[in-house]
Amino acid sequence: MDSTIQEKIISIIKEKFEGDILSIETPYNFLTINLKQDNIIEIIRYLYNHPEAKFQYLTTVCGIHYPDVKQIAIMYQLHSLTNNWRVRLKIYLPEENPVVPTLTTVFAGANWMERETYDFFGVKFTGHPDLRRILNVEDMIIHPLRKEYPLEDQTREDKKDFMFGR
Amino acid sequence: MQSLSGRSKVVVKKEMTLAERMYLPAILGGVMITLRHFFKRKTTIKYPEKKREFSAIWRGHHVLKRDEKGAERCTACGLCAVSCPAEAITMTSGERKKGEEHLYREEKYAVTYEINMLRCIFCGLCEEACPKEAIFLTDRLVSTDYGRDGFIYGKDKLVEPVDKRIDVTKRQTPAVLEFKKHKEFSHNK
Amino acid sequence: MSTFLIYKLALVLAVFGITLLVAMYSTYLERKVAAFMQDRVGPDRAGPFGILQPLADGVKMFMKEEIIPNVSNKFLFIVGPCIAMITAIMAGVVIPWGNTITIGGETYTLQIADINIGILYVFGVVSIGVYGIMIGGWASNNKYSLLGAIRASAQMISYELAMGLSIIALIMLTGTLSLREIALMQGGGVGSDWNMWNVVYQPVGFLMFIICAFAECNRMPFDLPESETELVGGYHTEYSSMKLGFYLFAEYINMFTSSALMATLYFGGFNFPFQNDLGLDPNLVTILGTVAFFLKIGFFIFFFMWVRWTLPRFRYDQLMNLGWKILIPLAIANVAITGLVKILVK
Amino acid sequence: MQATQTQNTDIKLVEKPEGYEGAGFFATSLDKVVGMARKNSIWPLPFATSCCGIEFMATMGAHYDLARFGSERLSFSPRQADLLMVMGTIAKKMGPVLRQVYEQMAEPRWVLSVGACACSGGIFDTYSVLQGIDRIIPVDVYVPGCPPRPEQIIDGIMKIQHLVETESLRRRDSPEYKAMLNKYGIE
Amino acid sequence: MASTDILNTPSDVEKGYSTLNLGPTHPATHGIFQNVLTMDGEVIVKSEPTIGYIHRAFEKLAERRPFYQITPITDRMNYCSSPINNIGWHMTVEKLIGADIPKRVQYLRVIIMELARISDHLICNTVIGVDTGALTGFVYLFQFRELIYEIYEEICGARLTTNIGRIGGFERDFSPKAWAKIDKFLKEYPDALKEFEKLVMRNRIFMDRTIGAGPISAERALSYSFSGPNLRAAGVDYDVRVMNPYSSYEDFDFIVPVGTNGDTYDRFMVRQEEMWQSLSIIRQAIEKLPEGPHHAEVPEFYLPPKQEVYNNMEALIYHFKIVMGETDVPKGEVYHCVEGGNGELGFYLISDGGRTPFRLHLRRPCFIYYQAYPEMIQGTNISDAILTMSSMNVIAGELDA
Repeated sequence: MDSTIQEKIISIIKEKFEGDILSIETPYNFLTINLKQDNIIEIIRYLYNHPEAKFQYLTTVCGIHYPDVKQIAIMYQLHSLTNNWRVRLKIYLPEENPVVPTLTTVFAGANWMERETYDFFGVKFTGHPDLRRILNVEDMIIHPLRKEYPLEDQTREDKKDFMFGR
Repeated sequence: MQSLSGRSKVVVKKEMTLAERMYLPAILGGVMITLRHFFKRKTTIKYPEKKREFSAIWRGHHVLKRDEKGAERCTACGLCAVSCPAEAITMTSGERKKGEEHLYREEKYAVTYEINMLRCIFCGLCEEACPKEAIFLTDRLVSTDYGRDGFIYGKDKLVEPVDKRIDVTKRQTPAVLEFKKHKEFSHNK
Repeated sequence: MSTFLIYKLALVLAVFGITLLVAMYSTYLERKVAAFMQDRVGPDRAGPFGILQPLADGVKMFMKEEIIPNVSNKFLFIVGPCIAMITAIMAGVVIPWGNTITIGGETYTLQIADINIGILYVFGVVSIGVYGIMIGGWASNNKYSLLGAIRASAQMISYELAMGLSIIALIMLTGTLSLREIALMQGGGVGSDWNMWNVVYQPVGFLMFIICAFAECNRMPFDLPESETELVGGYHTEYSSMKLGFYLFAEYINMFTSSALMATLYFGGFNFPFQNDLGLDPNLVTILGTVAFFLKIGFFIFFFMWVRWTLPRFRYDQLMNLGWKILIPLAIANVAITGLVKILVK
Repeated sequence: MQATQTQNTDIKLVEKPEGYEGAGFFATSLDKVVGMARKNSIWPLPFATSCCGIEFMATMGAHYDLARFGSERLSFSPRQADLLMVMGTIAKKMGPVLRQVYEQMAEPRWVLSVGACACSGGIFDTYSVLQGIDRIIPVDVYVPGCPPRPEQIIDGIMKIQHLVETESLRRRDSPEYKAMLNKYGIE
Repeated sequence: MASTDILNTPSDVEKGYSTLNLGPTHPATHGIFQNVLTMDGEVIVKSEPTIGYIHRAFEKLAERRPFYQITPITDRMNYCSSPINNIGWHMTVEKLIGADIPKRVQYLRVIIMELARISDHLICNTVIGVDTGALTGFVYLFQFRELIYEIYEEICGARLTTNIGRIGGFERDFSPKAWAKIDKFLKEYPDALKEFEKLVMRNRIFMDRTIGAGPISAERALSYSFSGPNLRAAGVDYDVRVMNPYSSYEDFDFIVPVGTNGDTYDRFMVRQEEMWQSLSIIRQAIEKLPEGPHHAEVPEFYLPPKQEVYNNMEALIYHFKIVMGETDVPKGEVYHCVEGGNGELGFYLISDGGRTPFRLHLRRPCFIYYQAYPEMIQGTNISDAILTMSSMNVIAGELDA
């Protein structure tokens, strides 16, 4: 995606939500906009309805845990199919109590993506119709993709930890 | 919605012709196909009696190679264990003692070398990681068994017998095979 | 009188045994046919060519643990498969397996009972068979079974109608309900007396009959009551061991019976072409006729399997559509046309 | 012939006279016949959850043809199955389901654990994966590989056949067997 | 097959609704999903899907494995077409490290990926047949899947979970035997595919079963973030190969088949046509295939040749570094997507310069579109629900991560 298009997308967002932009990066030529968390849904809806941008396809939603800064980022990746533009929006939530409004009001497909994010990171999406664990068992108490939790199954017997440097 | 690719084509035709509506022509066509197959030669390979040809580079049962003189090549560097995504390989290394030169090629060798065959996913990464031409996967199959204890293969099952060498030359690149002919390299001595 | 009794008893036993044997080997045949149509070889490790496969299955099923679910109605759970099995076997009584044999001046008919309403009898008995499925499915107290049972009963009712109607046209032609008489009427065939098989006069009727026979036997493409991928096992989901065996067996026996019925009604029964022109001993002709009859049955059984391994299955509502909206009107039209033609020919 | 024989002996087994018990003497011929029969009529329940399930499809396909072993009749209802083939990863969420299926099966029942995931968890040494199904149900034969070649699956089935053939008819009533099940907390 | 009554609310009971538990071990769920259906007779009123029955924590696992060890994990995602996952992952890492991939490698990858696409669609379409009861077509076409397996086997040494290729290219060039097998496949497969089409495609029973079963409109499909054949069946011709060409897909001429209203028949036909297109792409790739090396020059990631390792100290050190995962990886975020068997398969990789990814998020098309399933089957009956599921080609491994 060349830089004129990127600037165009940025200007479209700046038109209405300039105050929400924290920073803009383009790692590997992929427009990434870091945003404040407050208006995220309005911004996405605005991009959805914008007559030129038409970001009407939600590619994916995921969480990222940054233990150093004690934050959990939510990444929304949007795709404007008619223009073939892609944009990545990121917001940062505190680690202890991450809360963000749900995107299911804009995209029906956000439902399970948010449930997965809840399951993995414990992010609470307010207004979500059915915020339960999706992949893990219901009675699990941890949110396993946070960095502090171990990957391994602790009950296995055929591997000895000292051999693998754990 | 407008076309995104500019080369789309609708491939579905849902209206049925009269003949298709009547069921029978299509059914007749179908039964003729199955009847033709009824008399065709069968593709089945009767397994235990006849074996299907494996590719020369099939990733099956591991082997720990010996060199030409019969000494074990493995030097217990641990690269295979590190590269194993399933963490199925464990080993302990030991120093070669005097008088064991005919047994072990390098000064260090694997005292125990175990592969947990139930964990192993036969990805071939250990073979790639080995810098000493010691471990290879072969086109043999790991056999099934009744209990789970027998599946931790130690050196007894992994090291090739001196008198029954396992040929792995087909897995090696032509460049390596060419290189192996040159005795001036220390690796080939 | 006593010889008569002994003879009948022997015949009953023979028919019973043959039915079971044929049903047993139908399972083997089915597996082989399926395999061959799919470029495979099928069972070949139990005995030579896998010929002992059905025995193995039978013994295994006998020795398998019986499970009667706690939540089921135990009495009905057992009664279900029994009804299915008994009715399936009973239908064979009126089938004329062959013409008469004369031994020592006495004439024996190769039929257990020549009831003059043979066709009606078959219909009656077969429609009881569905109760076996229904009862079993209901008694299992499993929703998949129940769905299967409901499907089975709905399917039976709708297709029995079409089947009955398709036969009425045939009966109008023959003027009798006795299977033996119908078979005898088609005697001769190509040869001295030109009595064609009924299929020539009633091709549409035959087509409908065979479709309905598929439906009655719960065979593909009408195997909705079991439909493995939808209802797991349908009505027999909860059954294990020999009770399951009874259900599976009943299906094959039904297949055998309906093949026999089709052969009798439309394909000349125990008659074969040129039978009266060869100048053979009548007894020999009878025996050959029986052999011909079984060959015809064999072909139909093969046909059943052939179609099964070719076609996809209907959906429930489509099945009903086919039954009520296509087959029944067609059958009525067939009756009307047959009647018209009959009047005109007269 | 065989069938009638077994039926007869079956009846005898029920009314077996006292003093003629003992594994070696009386039941051997019956054991043999039943073993032979069972061996050739193993109806598997394919508990296929992932990759190995696709290899199982290949085993059912024309090249390998599991039907040759009399095992092409899949019973998806556990009541009718003889062999539980666990193919693929069993997550901890799936564990209770697997166990329930095992409990629903009618005796005699065997379990074939196909593939690294089912046998030991394989590459997935993670918080959500059961590290081997033998933690919740008894396993008779293990088939290594990820996924195993169809040849190996067939080998596994033949191993099962061998077990089936040599099993005494009384094994399932024996206290040892009950104790084994109790160890897994079944029944 | 125990049935649960957990969802029967009193009002449902009053209306005469019943609950049916479809799964997790139901024969038609191909893997394991549970759907608790509320039924009015055989008509589905609502359904409640439960997934996660083979959740294997791919994303967490990837955080603990060096880059090259993640390939075997991706194998097990969509195991019907694992080479696409493998190569997608390689391309993601190559994007991260900025490797320049030779044309020959790109073309070889196209060949492999299209073979994988055929094998994926082949399973899906024949399984629709199996679920309607026609097992035979499945067995016919599966013989050709075996041929594809043989090709894989010649190239990488495994049948299903291939671990094909390496970061930077292929572990070895295609052998003459592999080429011969590809030729054989290209020669024999079209006839078999035609035969399969004759067997089911215009058979009224099959058409009646599939037309109108589980439809979804283009808008809903987009709202649910559908991709791949399922989206195309609804009439939107979004194909990553065309929109964001990777691995030189822009060099090939192929059409993007679309359907009309996204029902099962549409999905079937779109997949069917895609197989034909894949065959044509493979032919084009073989025709245009340039000469050259089978891997890129990325000494930090692609293992040096073995004879060097055996003999040359520098190569040995590199070898050690790569295997230990201690080569320098740039920091950064990269998203790469490929057109997998089921749609846009995306890899969102964050690297902090360490030995392993800091975070790897997998955009798994199955996971995303399976959530539309309750909506698609509402008001249909159970037979349609099963066909819809198999025609959506939900792969449990991909769904549950």
